[in-house]
Amino acid sequence: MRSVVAVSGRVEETPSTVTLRFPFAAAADPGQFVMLWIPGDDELPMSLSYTDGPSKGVTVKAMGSTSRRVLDIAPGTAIGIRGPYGNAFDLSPRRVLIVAGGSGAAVLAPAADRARALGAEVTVALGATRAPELLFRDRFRAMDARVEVATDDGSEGAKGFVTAVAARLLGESPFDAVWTCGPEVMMRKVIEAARPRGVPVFCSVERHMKCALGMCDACALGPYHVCEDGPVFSAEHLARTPDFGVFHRDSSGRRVPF
Amino acid sequence: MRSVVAVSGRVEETPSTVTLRFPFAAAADPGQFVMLWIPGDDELPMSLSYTDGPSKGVTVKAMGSTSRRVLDIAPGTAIGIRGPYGNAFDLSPRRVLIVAGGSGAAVLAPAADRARALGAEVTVALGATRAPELLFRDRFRAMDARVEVATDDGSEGAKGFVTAVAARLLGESPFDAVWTCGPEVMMRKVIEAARPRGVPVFCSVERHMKCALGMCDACALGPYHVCEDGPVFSAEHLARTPDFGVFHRDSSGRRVPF
Amino acid sequence: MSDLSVRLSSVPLRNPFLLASGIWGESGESLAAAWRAGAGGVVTKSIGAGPRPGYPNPTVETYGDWGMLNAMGLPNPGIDEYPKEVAIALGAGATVVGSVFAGDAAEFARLGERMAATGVHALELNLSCPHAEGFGTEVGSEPAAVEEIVRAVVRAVRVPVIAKITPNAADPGGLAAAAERGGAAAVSAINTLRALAVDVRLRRPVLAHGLGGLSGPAVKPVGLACVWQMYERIRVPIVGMGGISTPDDALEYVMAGARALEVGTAIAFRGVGVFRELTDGLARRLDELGFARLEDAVGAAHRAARPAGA
Amino acid sequence: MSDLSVRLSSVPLRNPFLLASGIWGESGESLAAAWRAGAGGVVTKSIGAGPRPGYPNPTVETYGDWGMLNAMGLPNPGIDEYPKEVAIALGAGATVVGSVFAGDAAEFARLGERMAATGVHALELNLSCPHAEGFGTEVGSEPAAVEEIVRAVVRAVRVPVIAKITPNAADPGGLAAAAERGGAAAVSAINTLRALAVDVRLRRPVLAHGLGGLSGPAVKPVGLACVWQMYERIRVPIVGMGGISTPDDALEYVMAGARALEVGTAIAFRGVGVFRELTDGLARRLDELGFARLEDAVGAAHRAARPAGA
Ligand SMILES: Cc1cc2nc3c(=O)[nH]c(=O)nc-3n(C[C@H](O)[C@H](O)[C@H](O)COP(=O)(O)OP(=O)(O)OC[C@H]3O[C@@H](n4cnc5c(N)ncnc54)[C@H](O)[C@@H]3O)c2cc1C
Ligand SMILES: Cc1cc2nc3c(=O)[nH]c(=O)nc-3n(C[C@H](O)[C@H](O)[C@H](O)COP(=O)(O)OP(=O)(O)OC[C@H]3O[C@@H](n4cnc5c(N)ncnc54)[C@H](O)[C@@H]3O)c2cc1C
Ligand SMILES: Cc1cc2nc3c(=O)[nH]c(=O)nc-3n(C[C@H](O)[C@H](O)[C@H](O)COP(=O)(O)O)c2cc1C
Ligand SMILES: Cc1cc2nc3c(=O)[nH]c(=O)nc-3n(C[C@H](O)[C@H](O)[C@H](O)COP(=O)(O)O)c2cc1C
Ligand code: FES
Ligand code: FES
Repeated sequence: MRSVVAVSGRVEETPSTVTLRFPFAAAADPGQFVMLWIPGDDELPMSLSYTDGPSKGVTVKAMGSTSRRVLDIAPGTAIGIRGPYGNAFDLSPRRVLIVAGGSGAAVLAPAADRARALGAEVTVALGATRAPELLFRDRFRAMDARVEVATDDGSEGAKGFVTAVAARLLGESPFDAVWTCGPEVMMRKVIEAARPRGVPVFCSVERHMKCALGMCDACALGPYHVCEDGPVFSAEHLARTPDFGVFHRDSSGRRVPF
Repeated sequence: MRSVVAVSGRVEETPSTVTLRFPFAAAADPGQFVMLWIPGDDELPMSLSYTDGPSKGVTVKAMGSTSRRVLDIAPGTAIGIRGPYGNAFDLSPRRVLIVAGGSGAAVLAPAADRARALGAEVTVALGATRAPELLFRDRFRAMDARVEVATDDGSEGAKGFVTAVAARLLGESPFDAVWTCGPEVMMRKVIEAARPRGVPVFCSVERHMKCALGMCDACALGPYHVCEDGPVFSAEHLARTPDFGVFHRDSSGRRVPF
Repeated sequence: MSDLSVRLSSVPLRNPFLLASGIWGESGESLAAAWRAGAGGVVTKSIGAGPRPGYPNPTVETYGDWGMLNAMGLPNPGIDEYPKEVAIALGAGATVVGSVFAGDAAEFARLGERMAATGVHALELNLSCPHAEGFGTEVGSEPAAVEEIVRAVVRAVRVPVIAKITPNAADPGGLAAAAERGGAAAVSAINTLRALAVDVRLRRPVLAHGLGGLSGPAVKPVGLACVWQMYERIRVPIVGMGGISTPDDALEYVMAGARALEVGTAIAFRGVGVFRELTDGLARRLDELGFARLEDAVGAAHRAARPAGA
Repeated sequence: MSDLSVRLSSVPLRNPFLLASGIWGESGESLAAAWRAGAGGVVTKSIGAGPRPGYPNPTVETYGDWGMLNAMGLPNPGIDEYPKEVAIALGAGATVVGSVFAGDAAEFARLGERMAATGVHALELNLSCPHAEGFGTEVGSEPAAVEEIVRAVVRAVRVPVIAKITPNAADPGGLAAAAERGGAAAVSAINTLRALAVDVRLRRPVLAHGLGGLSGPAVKPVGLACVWQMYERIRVPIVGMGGISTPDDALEYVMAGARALEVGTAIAFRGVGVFRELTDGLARRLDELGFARLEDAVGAAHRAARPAGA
């Protein structure tokens, strides 16, 4: 389902990250994404950071040229939305550890929201380069999740990688599942930290996307297509791909090492 | 809906008329027709003479080359059926006079069936060239309808046209509606006979048909299309056409006087 | 509500939605009925030199609510009989476009002249039926032939001549350009796409003629591409058609470059009431989108910037 | 259950359903996955001389469950990078057809040679992409050009060469005949139909590239007509495609003249499980209809008698 809608709200979440809200009636689950069309520019896959109700949202970090332009979109601007696509997080675990790096919190926040609403205990390890870039810290706190922070420069929380915080939390108390989204090297480390404890890890994975319909092969990840079989994959499934954490493909399908 | 089915039954109704039965699940009402495809030959509009249950039927009179070949179709032969198309008789009148000429009884018999089942009183004026050609006489009798017969040669019932019988019946007792099917001159006479008594007349009209979808214009009848607006028309509607009883159109759309 | 009236060359149309050729077009009463139902004008069935019965049935096959296959075989009463049908339509006040088909330029000119003499407001030349041997696409796929035919008819008549171009060609835009060179006042597109259906149980084509032409929503994207490419090649107005059944379909065609539109298969799928749905809906939609007049939206999609690399 | 194995020139296929070019064909793992899902073989993405990113998004638009519009722009990693993907597919045991595109005969021959060297079982020449400037339809609409390109590739390689013919032509059968004269071991058809979608609110084409290609059920009747016409013109086997998503669709193509089939858009609409649905369903259907082997049904619809006048 494709529709063209006017942006109804814009929130600067961090200096490099903006949330856009827009009317989009289709039902969606945390983990799913939409294709966000900036007319005259490009169309990008974006996880839904707000999945409930008729007003959905995406939270976009300035990366390349298009995403930078997304940050400047004013309310009222017409954008195209199609989706939602892909699978969703399994919300049944009772004790969840969320490990979010950078814009990864965008997809994990709505999952945390729903998990909390279902009565799960949610612990969040939230990482960023520096304190102002900590995405959705207050949103996680507001849902009564335990939030532990790491910044590269130590400006807030632990200095260093969020994976260290995650490893510590995994040691401290038992979890039924880990949900993570961020750079693939980060997610690999999370998988390694969880493996000895037998905690299943679910990663939201990004690949270049074009059709989002499981057809064009742009988002190939081993035998999977991220747009259709993902974007949420279990660590077991990822282990069956030669790609995860090793290479992704550019727009022409060439392998690009991480 | 088009389907290819095997003819499941064949009954010789009169020396020149055969009923073919075939499985066709779509719901149908008396008055409606199907397009009957004789593969390798042609496709002809045929009223349903059996409209109830999963086994439908058409009753075909030998006229031209194709209908003659229809008479030879053996059970088991594959035929194409699409439809049902067109409108149906309004079954609400309580006292119905049916006036059937030739193969016209094919479409009127199932209407009589349903009307009887709904408790209506049904009187039938049935005409044919000669006694063996009286179509569905026994079927009408079996449903406890009053049946009055006319044959051109007087071999059964009144000698002469069935319209004379109809006129007499209209004079004898009150009717809420007349349903008629047969040659257009016959139907015009029926309309004339019923007019002074104010009995509404409904005619099942035939025109050359191709698409049966209200598109190709082959079946044009004044501003109507018999396949879509008909085949059942009230006398009032027919009076609004310059065509009825005056001309029909051949396969190329030329007007052909009756 | 926005203004839907348009001018197709010298012919003013009360709205852009013409009845397409071959639908409800054999009888004058049907043409009049389409006009009364709200069509902006009516195009006649394509008329030839003599009566033609067309192909035997089956002549149509449908696909859900999105596609229609037909091979009628250009049945028509012939130009001697047809003037009385035109007279009925004109008598009802309809704006009438007379469609003709022929096998060569001379016959097109002769038929065009006879059709023009009936008083039609414009002519449409069927250069594009995909399944009639010796006519249609067979005479309309070469730019030189199209130009010659159009020129011959334009010389023979005073009414505007619309050339109906085939989509079954490598370069429909080139054919439209040829028609413009020949003096066409407008071009129309698309006719049906050459197509086939097979009945696997009967091991034979469904249509008696075998090959037929596809129409309806399925062909809208193809019709839009043709209109788009023509708009970039020619200056005369374009009459767009192929699968129009909603106001937004119509607006897509207009923004791709069409100034007037024809509606065919939608009449089978949605009934003749579709004309009112289209006119009411389009006027509302244009209004919503800020176009005071339909004419302002013609070709609007060509003025959008393309992303780099596209 | 009837025998579905067929021989496409010298290449035996375990069943007639090949993965169509451009679907799941950029990565070797995806090709292998389609093979494991039951495809009778896999056709690679069309590969060119160097890496090509393709057009910006949006690159696709869908119409209900019956149509798909795309303008990917022939993205591909280029012939230097691609052999490692082919190796993965071959390593999984797949029957692989290597698709290539180029701007002229010499480049086609060079690419064909490189692709053949990867060990593919056959080559498919993309002479038919409707929306890539300088490639596809632009080099594949003239019979002489098709013949020259095919001949050049046939001379350069030892594997069978399949020429993929455009439906965007006045006479696809003539193009197929040209490919046969050039030495093609088979022809395949159809590629997508040139098409367009406009977003009326944004007043612009939906796809970044503007024009794209239509595929899916909507184009099945057009594909069938192409295969039908080709079957009457050529003797080499035909690979039919365009909108195949059910066993009966497949059988229509077979009876129209196709010996093998490709399946593209159905993978988006129905998932890769469609390969098993197609093979199981077709084997059952052939059995029901009294065909012991798929090969016996090839062209069956051509052998039915036509009614007089059709
Ligand atoms: C399922 C999924 C969900 C995502 N969710 C979010 C989110 O919630 N928030 C967020 O900020 N970003 C998200 N992304 C990433 C986002 O789609 C873009 O990749 C990112 O915004 C950079 O785009 P750009 O054009 O500005 O960068 P570019 O200058 O084009 O390139 C920067 C990087 O982005 C990649 N990229 C560019 N285009 C695409 C594309 N069409 N698909 C995938 N990658 C692309 C390039 O390969 C490159 O590595 C998600 C990606 C996927 C696949
Ligand atoms: C709605 C409708 C219901 C009908 N119901 C019956 C029925 O129940 N029983 C029955 O025996 N007949 C019925 N007919 C008539 C039937 O369709 C044929 O017209 C008749 O069988 C003669 O066909 P033919 O090809 O043998 O004759 P032909 O040799 O072709 O011609 C004999 C006459 O039939 C007409 N005719 C031929 N083809 C068609 C066609 N496609 N559509 C309409 N008329 C055609 C010709 O104009 C001619 O007047 C019905 C017709 C219509 C329109
Ligand atoms: C049953 C039928 C008959 C047609 N006959 C003609 C015709 O005689 N002349 C002509 O130019 N086009 C003819 N066409 C083509 C239509 O005018 C139109 O170009 C095509 O159907 C696409 O429009 P649509 O999708 O709105 O139907 C016919 C189409 C149909 C479906
Ligand atoms: C997304 C997409 C990409 C395609 N890419 C190619 C390609 O690279 N080379 C090619 O020859 N055909 C390509 N095609 C055309 C298909 O191979 C096929 O000819 C067409 O889609 C019709 O089949 P379908 O209806 O089963 O999809 C592509 C089609 C689609 C939908
Ligand atoms: S984006 Fe096309 S297959 Fe996933
Ligand atoms: S049969 Fe075509 S309009 Fe009635």
